[in-house]
Amino acid sequence: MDEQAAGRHADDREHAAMRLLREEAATIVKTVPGPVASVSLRLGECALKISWAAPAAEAVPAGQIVQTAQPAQPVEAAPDPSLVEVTAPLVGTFYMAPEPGAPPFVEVGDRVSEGQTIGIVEAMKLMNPVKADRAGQVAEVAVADAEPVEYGQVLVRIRVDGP
Amino acid sequence: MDEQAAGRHADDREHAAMRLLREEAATIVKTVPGPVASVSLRLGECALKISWAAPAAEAVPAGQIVQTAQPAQPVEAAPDPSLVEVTAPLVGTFYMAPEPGAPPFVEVGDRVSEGQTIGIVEAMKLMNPVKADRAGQVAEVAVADAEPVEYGQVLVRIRVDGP
Amino acid sequence: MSFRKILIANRGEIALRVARTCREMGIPTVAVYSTADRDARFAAYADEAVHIGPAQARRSYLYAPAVIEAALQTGADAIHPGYGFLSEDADFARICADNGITFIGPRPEVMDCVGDKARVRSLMAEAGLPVLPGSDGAVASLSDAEQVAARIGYPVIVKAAAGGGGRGIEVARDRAELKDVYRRTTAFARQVFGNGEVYLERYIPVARHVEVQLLGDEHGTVLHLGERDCSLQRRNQKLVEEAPSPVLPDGVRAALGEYAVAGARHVGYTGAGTMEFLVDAAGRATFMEINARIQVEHPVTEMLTGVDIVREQIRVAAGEPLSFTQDQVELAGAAIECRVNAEDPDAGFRPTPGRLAVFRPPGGPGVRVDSGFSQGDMVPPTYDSLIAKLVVWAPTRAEAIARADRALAEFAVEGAGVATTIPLLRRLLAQPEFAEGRHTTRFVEEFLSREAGLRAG
Amino acid sequence: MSFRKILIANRGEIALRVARTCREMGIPTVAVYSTADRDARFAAYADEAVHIGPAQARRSYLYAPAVIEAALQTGADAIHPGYGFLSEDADFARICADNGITFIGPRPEVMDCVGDKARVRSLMAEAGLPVLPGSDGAVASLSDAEQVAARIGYPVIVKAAAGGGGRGIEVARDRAELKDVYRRTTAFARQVFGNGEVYLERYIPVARHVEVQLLGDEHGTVLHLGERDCSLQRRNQKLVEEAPSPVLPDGVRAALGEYAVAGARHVGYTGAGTMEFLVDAAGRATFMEINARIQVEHPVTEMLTGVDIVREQIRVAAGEPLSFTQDQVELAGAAIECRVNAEDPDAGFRPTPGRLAVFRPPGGPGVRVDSGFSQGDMVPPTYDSLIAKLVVWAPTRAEAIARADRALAEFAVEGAGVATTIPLLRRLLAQPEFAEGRHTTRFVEEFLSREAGLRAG
Repeated sequence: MDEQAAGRHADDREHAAMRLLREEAATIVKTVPGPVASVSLRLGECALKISWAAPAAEAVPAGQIVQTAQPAQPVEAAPDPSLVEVTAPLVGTFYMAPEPGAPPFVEVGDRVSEGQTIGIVEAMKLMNPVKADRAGQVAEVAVADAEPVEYGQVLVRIRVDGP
Repeated sequence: MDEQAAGRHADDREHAAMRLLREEAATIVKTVPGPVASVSLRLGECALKISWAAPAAEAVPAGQIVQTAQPAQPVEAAPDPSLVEVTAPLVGTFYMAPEPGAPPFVEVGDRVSEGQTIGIVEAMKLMNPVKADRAGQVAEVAVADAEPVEYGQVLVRIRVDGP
Repeated sequence: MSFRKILIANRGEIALRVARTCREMGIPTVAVYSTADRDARFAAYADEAVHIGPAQARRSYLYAPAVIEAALQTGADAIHPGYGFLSEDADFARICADNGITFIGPRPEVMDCVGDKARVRSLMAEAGLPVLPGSDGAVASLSDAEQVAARIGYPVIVKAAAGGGGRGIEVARDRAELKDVYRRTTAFARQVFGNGEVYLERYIPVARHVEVQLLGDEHGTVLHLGERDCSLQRRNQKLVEEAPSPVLPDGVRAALGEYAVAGARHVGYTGAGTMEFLVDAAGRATFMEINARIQVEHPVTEMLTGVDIVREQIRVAAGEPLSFTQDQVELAGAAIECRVNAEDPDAGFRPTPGRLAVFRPPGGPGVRVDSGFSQGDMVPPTYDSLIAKLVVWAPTRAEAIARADRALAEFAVEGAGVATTIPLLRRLLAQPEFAEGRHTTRFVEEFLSREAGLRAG
Repeated sequence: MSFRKILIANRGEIALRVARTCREMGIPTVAVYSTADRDARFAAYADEAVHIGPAQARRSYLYAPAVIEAALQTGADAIHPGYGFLSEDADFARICADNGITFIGPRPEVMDCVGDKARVRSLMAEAGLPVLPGSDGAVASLSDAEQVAARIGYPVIVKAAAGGGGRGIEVARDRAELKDVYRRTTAFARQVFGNGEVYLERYIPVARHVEVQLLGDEHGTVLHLGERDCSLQRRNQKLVEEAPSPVLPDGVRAALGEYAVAGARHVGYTGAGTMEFLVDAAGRATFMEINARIQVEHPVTEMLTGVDIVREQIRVAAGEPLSFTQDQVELAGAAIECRVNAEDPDAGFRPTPGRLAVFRPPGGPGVRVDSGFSQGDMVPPTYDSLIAKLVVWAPTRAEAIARADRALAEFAVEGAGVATTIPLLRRLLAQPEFAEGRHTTRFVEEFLSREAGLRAG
């Protein structure tokens, strides 16, 4: 590979990396509300920093995401990647057990297999079983029995089995 | 490859990288709403920083672009510090000469002393002489004779004597 | 009595519109929102907000169980459905009743009846309203349709009985066309409305679309708030609505009001609704359909009469009488609504969702803006493209047109990839056909092809 | 005839307000702006804009030669002065005439006459209007003032003859106080208005401030558009204005209209103006003064009547007749204006200029917003602190109050260091005294000390 081609290649790589950063920035900016105060990208070790302006006393979406090179790790609100959420598929009432007095479908510490029912969301007198997407161990039951839940609300967190 | 050519080559690469950053900046600025307060680019390891006029910030979105590559060059046309402007003290009509047919108060190339009349602004039939604040040489007469002028409009530019 | 809490089963500007009146009445509100609307202004505006489903309307705004559950969870004792979505769904109204929730709209039986466009046509003829020659109810088959067409004469218009909003409608110029049109409309109606029934009417090619605003209460009062002229439309989608109609002879205006009230009484209509008429070149009006909900363009009538139609809807649903009589209704001046859509008229009216980097609505005298957005908001690609309704009022129609143009010029909407109908609206308002009130429902299409011709030429 | 081009010799919301009507009338506009307003919305809105001077009003908006030159340069054949600045300056009106420019306002002689508060008082008494017992014109000396006070009885109010807008006014409770008050008011009047003359009137401690909107043309028509009640004020600065007045007996309302028209006719008034009355606890009205200009609060009357007062001003100045008669004026419903100022009521109403990071005016039914600002704009520290006028209309006063509160709650104004009167306005509207219309011109101060007491206690 001659020098010129190498230079072009490096340019292309920089180009691609920069595009990646920019797309990341655009995605983050779109998903977090509020006026952006600053964006900074760096190519060196791959960095990206976005600050939002705080228009008011409201909780500031302090969406700061920093990616630093090799094993890119999101720093902010780094949700444990081994924890997956099982969310409510619709608005309704969450039940931990198939019927009053019966033992709960799952409890913290239980192992669950993929497709196993972890609870029920009742809407309009219809019982909608909620199933685990992944196998693992129940780390948290986030909603109390017979509580109203919204669409997308986290019901249970499962620590999935390692790779 | 001789040294000069190598230097030029490096310059070209820097140039390209800088163009890349500039283009990135332009793209990001377009995708995020709000007035940009500052943009800074760096070549070292390729950095780019954009700030939006924070709601809190009082600063006018002064669209400041800072490039800190080796030969640091301000891109914005920096006004020549040796040129001072003489502006209209009020709205009216600018006259270059004390009366029709008379020779003009000043012409390009003339030397003027501090306090010397460089023209007249007529408002409501009152003749308001306009004086040079600084001594120097007339570099430009920016308004034609008998033209209407606004408050603050540049009438004459004077290249002031060096320090 | 009034309501303890009202759930607003809608989104965007109409959800905000309803919430505003609820606030003025001192009634707490619940918003329901889909994932696409989690940052929407209407959701933040309400006293409470419930996330009811993902972006797809079918699984959120159209999904009755989610809406009902949200009402039960929050203790709302009434649901305002806005327009579109569940607003004309009689089954939803029944489910509300089954759950002890007041549906703010007509009774379910009345919704059923006016929702069947073929049936309501017969009912209105019975009540003495003029209807176009056509089939008596839905046609049973193609040969039935051919017989009706032969009787009333071509061209005929074939309409889905369960349709509405200009969808499921086609014109057949002769028997050969009718065959195809019949097949297409029945298939479309079956697929989209779940009911393949169609009916036939004589087709009037050049006409005006005029609708009368109705209000009825449970104490036997039915009254009207005058008409709106919605002739400036493109492919049955309204762009500009105004009141009063600039072409209606006074006699016809009075007759339309009387027809509308008589027809509404005949079906026991309560709440707010609209009766649509077609007015031909000779000024003859014929009944078209009843819309059993608040209309997008209701602010035109509010500007002209000073009546808050949403307030009256809520009062009536709570069993209260209407707060005024027909004699007290005064129609003053002229009002015009312009629909500002995030669409690109130069690209076939393609929706242009995106973030509103600049959104500066106009102000000053005689201007009302209803919008679900503010600067910095995202217009999602998921729903309709209406971003604001600009409504103006002035003492005369000419002044109202000048005011609309002034306000449209002031209206700054900018964003990456966002185009709006504002420039087109200004050009349409500037046409002599509009100024003179000569435009029919076909005018926008004629104007657009005229413009395209100029560009090509 | 109409004007070729109108120069607007003002800034902020009123400059924009006038430009809006000019646009609707198809008349090009020229804005003049100071250095502090170079990015202001009104300057960008006009068809042309001329930079006339530095931030200080004395060298820009109040500097007649600059304004006249700007008009001559741009070919404007009329000047609308708005309110404040040069609007009540008869000399400026004369200079306009000398330069072939129409001043949009009353004739200079009439401005002279109504600008002399002592003289106009006598003229109005002559025209049969009730005036308070007081001096016959200006008093010549302290001893003269003492004699008048002895005759009419203490407390007396001492007013600058050339004053206006609540400045140069003081109350004296006895002879000892009168000595100081006389000295202070004459000194103040000499310094601020360039004319030290003062006059005396009996002081009514508890009263309502009611003003009648007048319009007169050059064809002998003078009519009124009903009254506005401006009793909610702090230190003579109005905070909230409404129409109709909630306390005026119908007989007094009719009488005020007749007085206003009679008084205006007596001085040959043309254009728009306001006649101020004081109404005491017993419902007795007495003449106070005439304001020879458009008022800040004119939109209240526009909402109630549908009349565009600026349009009528322009018509009349162009020699045209008013576009309607007294019989055609209908006063419908209730309107309320709230002045949103960039001031901190918790810090002695200190102005709080700054950049408006968020500026989201309310919308929906019955809401009008007049503002010279939009999101991102800077409120300069140089001029008055009015950032928006929020005006609402509803069929009844109770509904208008609820609507004003709803709209104030929606009105988002934020910025570093920026405080507004919005929270105070909401608290004031919520007081039973206001709801019941029992508030007098002293109510705001009473309310503020009551609040301060609660905080302290």
